[in-house]
Amino acid sequence: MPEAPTIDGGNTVWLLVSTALVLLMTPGLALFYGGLNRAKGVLNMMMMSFSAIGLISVLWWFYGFSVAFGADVNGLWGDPGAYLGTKTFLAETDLWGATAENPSGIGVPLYVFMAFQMVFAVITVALISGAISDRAKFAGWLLFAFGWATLVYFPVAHWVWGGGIIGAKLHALDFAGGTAVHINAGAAALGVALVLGRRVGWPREGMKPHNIPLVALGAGLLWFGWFGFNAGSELTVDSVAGLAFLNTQLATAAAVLGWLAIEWIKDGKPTMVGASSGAVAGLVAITPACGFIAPWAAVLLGLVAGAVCALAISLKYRLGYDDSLDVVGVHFVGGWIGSLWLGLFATNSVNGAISDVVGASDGLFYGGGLTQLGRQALAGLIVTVWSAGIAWLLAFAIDKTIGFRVAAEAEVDGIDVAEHAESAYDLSPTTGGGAGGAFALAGIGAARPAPEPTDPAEEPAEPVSEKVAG
Amino acid sequence: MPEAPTIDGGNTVWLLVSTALVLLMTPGLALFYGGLNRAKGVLNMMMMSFSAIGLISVLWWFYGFSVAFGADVNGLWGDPGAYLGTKTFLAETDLWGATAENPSGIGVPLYVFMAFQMVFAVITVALISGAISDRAKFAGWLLFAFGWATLVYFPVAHWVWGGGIIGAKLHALDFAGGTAVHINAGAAALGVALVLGRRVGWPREGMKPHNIPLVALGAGLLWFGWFGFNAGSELTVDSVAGLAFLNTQLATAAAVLGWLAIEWIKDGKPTMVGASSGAVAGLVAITPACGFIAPWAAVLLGLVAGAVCALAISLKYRLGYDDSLDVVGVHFVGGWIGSLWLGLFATNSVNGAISDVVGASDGLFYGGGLTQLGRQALAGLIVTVWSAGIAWLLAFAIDKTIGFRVAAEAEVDGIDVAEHAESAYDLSPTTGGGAGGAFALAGIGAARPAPEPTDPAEEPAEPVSEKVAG
Amino acid sequence: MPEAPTIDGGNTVWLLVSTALVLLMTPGLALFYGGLNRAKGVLNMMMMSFSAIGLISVLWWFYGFSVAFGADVNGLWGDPGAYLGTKTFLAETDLWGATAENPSGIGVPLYVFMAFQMVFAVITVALISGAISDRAKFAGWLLFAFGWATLVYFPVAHWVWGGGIIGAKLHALDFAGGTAVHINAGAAALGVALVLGRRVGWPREGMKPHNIPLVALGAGLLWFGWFGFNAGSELTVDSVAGLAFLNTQLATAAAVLGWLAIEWIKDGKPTMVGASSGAVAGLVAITPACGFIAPWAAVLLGLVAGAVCALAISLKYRLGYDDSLDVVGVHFVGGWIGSLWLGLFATNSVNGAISDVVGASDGLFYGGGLTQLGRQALAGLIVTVWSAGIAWLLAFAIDKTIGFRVAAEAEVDGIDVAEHAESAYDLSPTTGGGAGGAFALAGIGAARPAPEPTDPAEEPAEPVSEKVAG
Amino acid sequence: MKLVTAVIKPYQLDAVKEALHALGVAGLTVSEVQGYGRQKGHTEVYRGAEYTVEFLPKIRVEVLTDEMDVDKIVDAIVGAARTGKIGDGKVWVTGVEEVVRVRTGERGLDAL
Amino acid sequence: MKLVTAVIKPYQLDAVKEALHALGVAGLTVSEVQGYGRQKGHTEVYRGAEYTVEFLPKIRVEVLTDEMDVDKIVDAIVGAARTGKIGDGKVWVTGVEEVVRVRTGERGLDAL
Amino acid sequence: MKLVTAVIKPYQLDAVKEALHALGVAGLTVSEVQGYGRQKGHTEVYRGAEYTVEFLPKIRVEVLTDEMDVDKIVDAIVGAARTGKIGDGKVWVTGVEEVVRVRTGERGLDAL
Ligand SMILES: Nc1ncnc2c1ncn2[C@@H]1O[C@H](COP(=O)(O)OP(=O)(O)O)[C@@H](O)[C@H]1O
Ligand SMILES: Nc1ncnc2c1ncn2[C@@H]1O[C@H](COP(=O)(O)OP(=O)(O)O)[C@@H](O)[C@H]1O
Ligand SMILES: Nc1ncnc2c1ncn2[C@@H]1O[C@H](COP(=O)(O)OP(=O)(O)O)[C@@H](O)[C@H]1O
Repeated sequence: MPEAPTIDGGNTVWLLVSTALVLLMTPGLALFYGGLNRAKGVLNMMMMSFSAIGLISVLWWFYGFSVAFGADVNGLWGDPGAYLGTKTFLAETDLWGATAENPSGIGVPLYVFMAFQMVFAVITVALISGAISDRAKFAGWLLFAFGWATLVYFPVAHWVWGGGIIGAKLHALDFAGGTAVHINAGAAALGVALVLGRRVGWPREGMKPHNIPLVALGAGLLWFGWFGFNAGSELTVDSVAGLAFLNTQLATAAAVLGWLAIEWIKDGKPTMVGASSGAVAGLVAITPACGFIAPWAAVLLGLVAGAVCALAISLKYRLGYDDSLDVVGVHFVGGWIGSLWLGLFATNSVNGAISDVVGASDGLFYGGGLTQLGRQALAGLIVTVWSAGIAWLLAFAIDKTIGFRVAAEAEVDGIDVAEHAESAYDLSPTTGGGAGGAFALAGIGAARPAPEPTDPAEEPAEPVSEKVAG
Repeated sequence: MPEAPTIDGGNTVWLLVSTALVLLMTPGLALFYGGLNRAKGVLNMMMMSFSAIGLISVLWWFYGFSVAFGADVNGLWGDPGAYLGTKTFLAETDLWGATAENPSGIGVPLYVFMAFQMVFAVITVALISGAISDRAKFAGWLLFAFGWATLVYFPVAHWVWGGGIIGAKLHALDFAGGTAVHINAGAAALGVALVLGRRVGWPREGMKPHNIPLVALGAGLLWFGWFGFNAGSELTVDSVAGLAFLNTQLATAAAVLGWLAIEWIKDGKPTMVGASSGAVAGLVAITPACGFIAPWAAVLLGLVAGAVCALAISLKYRLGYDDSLDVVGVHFVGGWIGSLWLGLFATNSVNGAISDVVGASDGLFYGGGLTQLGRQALAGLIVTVWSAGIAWLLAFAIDKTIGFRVAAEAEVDGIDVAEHAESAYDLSPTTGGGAGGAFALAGIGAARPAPEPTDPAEEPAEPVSEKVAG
Repeated sequence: MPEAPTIDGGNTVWLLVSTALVLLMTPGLALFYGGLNRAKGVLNMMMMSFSAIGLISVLWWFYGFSVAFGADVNGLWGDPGAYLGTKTFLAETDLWGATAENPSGIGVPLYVFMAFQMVFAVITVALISGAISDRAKFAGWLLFAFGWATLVYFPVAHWVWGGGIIGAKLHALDFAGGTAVHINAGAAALGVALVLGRRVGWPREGMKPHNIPLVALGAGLLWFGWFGFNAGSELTVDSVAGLAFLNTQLATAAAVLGWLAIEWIKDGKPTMVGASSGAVAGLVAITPACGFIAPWAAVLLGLVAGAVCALAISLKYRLGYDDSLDVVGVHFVGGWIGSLWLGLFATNSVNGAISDVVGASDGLFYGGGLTQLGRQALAGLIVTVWSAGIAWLLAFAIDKTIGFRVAAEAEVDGIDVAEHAESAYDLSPTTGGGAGGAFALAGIGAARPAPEPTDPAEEPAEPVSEKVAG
Repeated sequence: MKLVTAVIKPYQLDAVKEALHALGVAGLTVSEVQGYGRQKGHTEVYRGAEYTVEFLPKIRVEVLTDEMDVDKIVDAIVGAARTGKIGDGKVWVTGVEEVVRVRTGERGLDAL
Repeated sequence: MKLVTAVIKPYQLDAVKEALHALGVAGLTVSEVQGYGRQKGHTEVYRGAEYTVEFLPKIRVEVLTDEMDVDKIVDAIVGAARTGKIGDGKVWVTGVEEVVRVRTGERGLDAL
Repeated sequence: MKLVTAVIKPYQLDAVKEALHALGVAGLTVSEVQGYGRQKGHTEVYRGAEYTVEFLPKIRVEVLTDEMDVDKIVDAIVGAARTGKIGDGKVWVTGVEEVVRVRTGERGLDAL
């Protein structure tokens, strides 16, 4: 007879912390993307991430979690009513994974697991925005985010992790989101970028990052948060969580070296943007593999992913699509590398769940033959086609209805002002001491607050102001 | 017979992590406020937060913790000598909440609990600084921080959480600090702003944020740290901690949407400053309620708080007080909304402690009638009056003695240089290659280190320097 | 008969979180150093930290961990093959500290402990870079980092924590790295700075921080991460971890006050750079002592360390070495203060491990006489001589072979462009709308991507672009 | 055709713009400059080292105008920019041989 | 010797530079300025307060040149900078009495 | 009354200021500009794309002065700004018809 349901302190704390870490990744991404962007569009770029946190969190709570993790209906989605937002789940027994035989499941409250998965949905949507900088109407972006999350992310999460076709039927491996998050977001980025077209002047004009320390900061926060993303995905505190954590650090470190090496050889100089990009490429590539391979294979994966992505980002110039901040070159390519890597180096010897839970087989170099490599490829292919296809259709529909792209003039003058009536910087020390410097950096002149019904300015100036007048 | 006192690993880790998270909130606040400020006063604004970490931490350790959490003396303060800084508490038995029947209390070392509560005191004081940007003498700020913490925060924390009048007698609810932190700080902000008066040129001149990515970064760090603030306040790892965590995320996400909606309707454009402000408004409003209401009520609260605060920030223009960065509009108003929300939606069904521990009743919509709503209002009122009153008196006293406000000239030229002999930025790439660009942004000219007794510059230039000369 | 090896959830979560926190410290350091640097060298400064994460992480996994924590060979290093990167350690029994009698050790997987110690090695190397800003060839830095980590950090970590001469034989105390990290890095900084010589124009020209909010941000992230560094070093969740955490907060807060006090008295104004520097000084000083002294002694230590370091940073002007960002003044001096403090205030009454584990004695003021003070001094001396000596030799060798210093012209024009072909900022709102403002801040003119084999620019401009032309 | 150039204190720009506007001046061009002169700079401190800041932020205002209006414009600027404290700045007048409006190609007075 | 000064829209700088280059102009000096004129500014919003931005970013281009080439240069700039929309800017010409090349001390035309 | 304008390398500003100071020049106005000329720019790389940076940071120095002192001032600037490398910049002189000191309204030489 099974003991009463009990919460596991260690597992629950780890998931609470991991959730906070993954939440931080989206502001981190906003800074990373924002810094890579031109100054006149940094706010719009960041707004796409921040609005995704707002919108997707609520959708996830309302029905997304049910679609992804509700009882499997047909291999394609979970029962949408399973955990509908209007219901409450706070009973003793509402522990994730609880069953008759194992009433405690993983010993983690359902709401903690829901929150953990919520922040994955948020950042996956936000990742896409890097492909459409400086030219997308904000309203269009919100519509796109809503549609893509509903038609693509929620179901795909079900396919991969919720008992759907990819995980349960195809037995493809994805520890923390190589297929569900990175290939998925990367494919969508390609689809929407093709519809939106190139930025005015691209690629003739230089469009270099406006604030590289911001890029490095964003990369640092992403790296930090990614430990929750990867090691947290084990859901329990065990040696596999430790392995996932170590592999994440090793692959990312190696990817920094790999990317810098390519830059040094190819362009003559290693760059800070390159180091930051290499880190992200490594984090992306290790994501699906972190809990399924040995540390030495993680180091190798990092080197390869860093190097290959450093080369892949030039593809857009050859093919002529404006994937502005290289979502395809880093997330799509990196996700594929990491996902296929499992077909080569996955091994039960580091994580028994490979066969026991997922029913997958060892990778090629561990005597598993080509089976798993095939499964990984098929899984990636399914998600690529579905995600890119729906993204293209959504973007096309939005463009044909409300219009997805801002006017060229607005784009040239700066989308921040056009779409958000803001400009990012006003660093002049003379600012506000009159309009003196207000315009120095942000193109701002004598600024005046809109006249208010009872504008105190009409009243006689107060003593302090007089001091200046005199 | 009770078992020996034992530390609970899960609870202790969660509080250690939560403390670190809440500590990070104050630098996060410094960035949030700093970015909203004009460039010439960003350092002074950040200094008010950083100095609060330094000063209040030490005061808390020395006597603040005793006043707040020492054995209740008269409902108004705790025994000041209870945990005096000079004593040490490292015995087996020094676990927080330990009693004869329950020798382990919550299984958390007293020093961990002391540290957790310490960072609450720190940020509450720092919050006030947003109302007095660009014009307060730094010495005056330090005096104010010392006085207000001693006379207001320490006792109020006792009233609310330490067994004092509000919690124990009035049975008002405050899960993580709606009354003790946000209404408290917001009321103080109003008091001190009224004494200090308006910035030179306000509201005639535009005083817009100087660095909006910094604002977004600050908001992101606040959001991240707030999980420790809210979910950590449960003090133990249980399903209520999970609920508090989820509600924090949901209300904040919804508040972002609420604020942006109002901006879109009222001003025509949704802004990045608005998204950041909405997030903070949501975090503030959910603070008192996160562990006492159902998720759907948290979403609703977020939407309402985001929308109402977005409107409330315009009050200062009508009423004519210069609450520079809207501490009143966001923290005071948001705190009130969240606190009253409990009178409407608090329910034992999500957290039994409501009746069992606090002796409070369900909210109006859960059949609890108006009782709790009245208690919440009264609690808010008491804190508002006391905090605003003392803040006003302290500020007045400081102004009449050492003077609280800098000279108008110093204010116009920039308080950073006047009070801290620093300017925030010097981004010119030519800086330091001679004075060439040193002044470009920071108004710096040929800068020279003060002559040192044995200035090496007097020695013959070393080879390297010669290279340039030639 | 000992029970089966089991993982301790609390301890493992705490180390996982602490590892993530310490990893974040290096990007934090990059921002702190980067902000203190001139704009034309900020990227190079940050690259030294980011490259250290990449390089040292991999070295640590491959052989560093073995050298530091492998079975002691001769008191000087551990068996290099012990945990060679090619091996895997995922058996039930691979728990750190596991022995026949205690098969669970501290209940933490070996890989978690390896990762935790890895990030210590990373940041110790990164710390050194502050001394050589704006003038070191990046290739030289990588060589130096590789050599110094191998010859100095890995063995020294063994001496202090791995069963080597300092900890096991000399019985000197170092809770989290006063000797192993800060004295070590500070001494190396001096050695390498002496070889590299002064920046062109130093100290005649002013070389002030280019972005002080970035400095404060870096300090905030360091403070946050340092809780993992210090309290994590207890390796288990107990009251000593709580003490270490509290002491870290108290000493750092007090050090902020101490530094500001000195500035106020000596220079007339308290500065934001001073508050940030004071925080770092306090964190450095409390590092070796946090788990061995009482809170009141920690407050005192913070005040002293803050004040003394605020004075020590002027030494370089008297002695004429260009320790650009004061690694010596803050880390070397602060590390010494904290380490000697143990000779005065260490006490078994707060942590029995002092005598039981390390075999050390109480400090002078606890009746331990001068024994421990002597041990601490000797330990510091050994590390100082070894680290500074090897650093000097390595730097000298690099300078004589590939050359360690960039050309003076490159230095004057900016090392970011010379070594990394990048410039940090391009904040003009007109950037990219043609080259209009591209150069405004970053010295960039009409920028063009390198012609690609099939440059789409050759194709007829797409509709959108035409809109502008018309 | 003349060019009136003024170097003024940043805080006075608003007043100067209003004054010129009142005179019916249709346009002007401003830029940030740094001035060195009788007005004393300030001191900054960074980690114990003092920096004397000798250059002060100023604003340059340029107005292209017809010969006839020069005096009115100079007087308007001087009047609006004056605080009576050292550092108020200078106004000077130079000759312009030709002006063209880019948009229309108009020359001379029509270009203004 | 003449100095041709132009205030143009930032986006047109590339075109102007190319046009001058094509004329064989060896060098030029540019700077960021802010312009006020017929062209309307835009509005920004910050926490419910509206800001009217009256000054717009422009680029100033200066070319020292020989008397003879002035018209060619003016025409080239006007041609390249024109978009036909309000705010295209101005070009004006002033006399220069002497020019020296710092590097060599050459004077007059040789200095260019 | 004359206006001496110089475009120099940023690093030389200190020297130029000292030289003018030594001549007894009471004030000057400087601004950041970008120069294009014989001096070659540098190359930047961003994610595999190369950028040729043609404009280089320069400093513009302006000195209003009495007719008599023009040559001394020009020579002082040329002397102090010279490094002998391409890109040292230009110095030119233009006529000024009137100068006013805002603070006092003084005109002509008294305004300097
Ligand atoms: N000879 C000069 N040439 C060019 N600009 C000057 C000259 N003298 C002063 N200026 C400018 O005028 C500003 C104010 O001059 P200053 O001597 O400080 O005060 P005042 O004009 O009131 O006597 C200076 O900051 C500088 O920008
Ligand atoms: N009288 C003037 N003096 C100096 N600059 C002027 C003057 N009039 C216009 N400008 C500059 O020319 C720019 C364009 O002028 P504007 O009137 O807006 O458009 P347009 O030149 O097409 O009529 C302005 O932004 C300003 O920089
Ligand atoms: N014809 C010109 N008109 C205006 N400025 C010029 C001209 N030619 C050169 N300059 C300025 O002088 C600077 C130096 O000129 P450059 O030809 O590079 O070197 P040098 O003057 O030593 O021959 C340029 O960067 C530019 O700012």
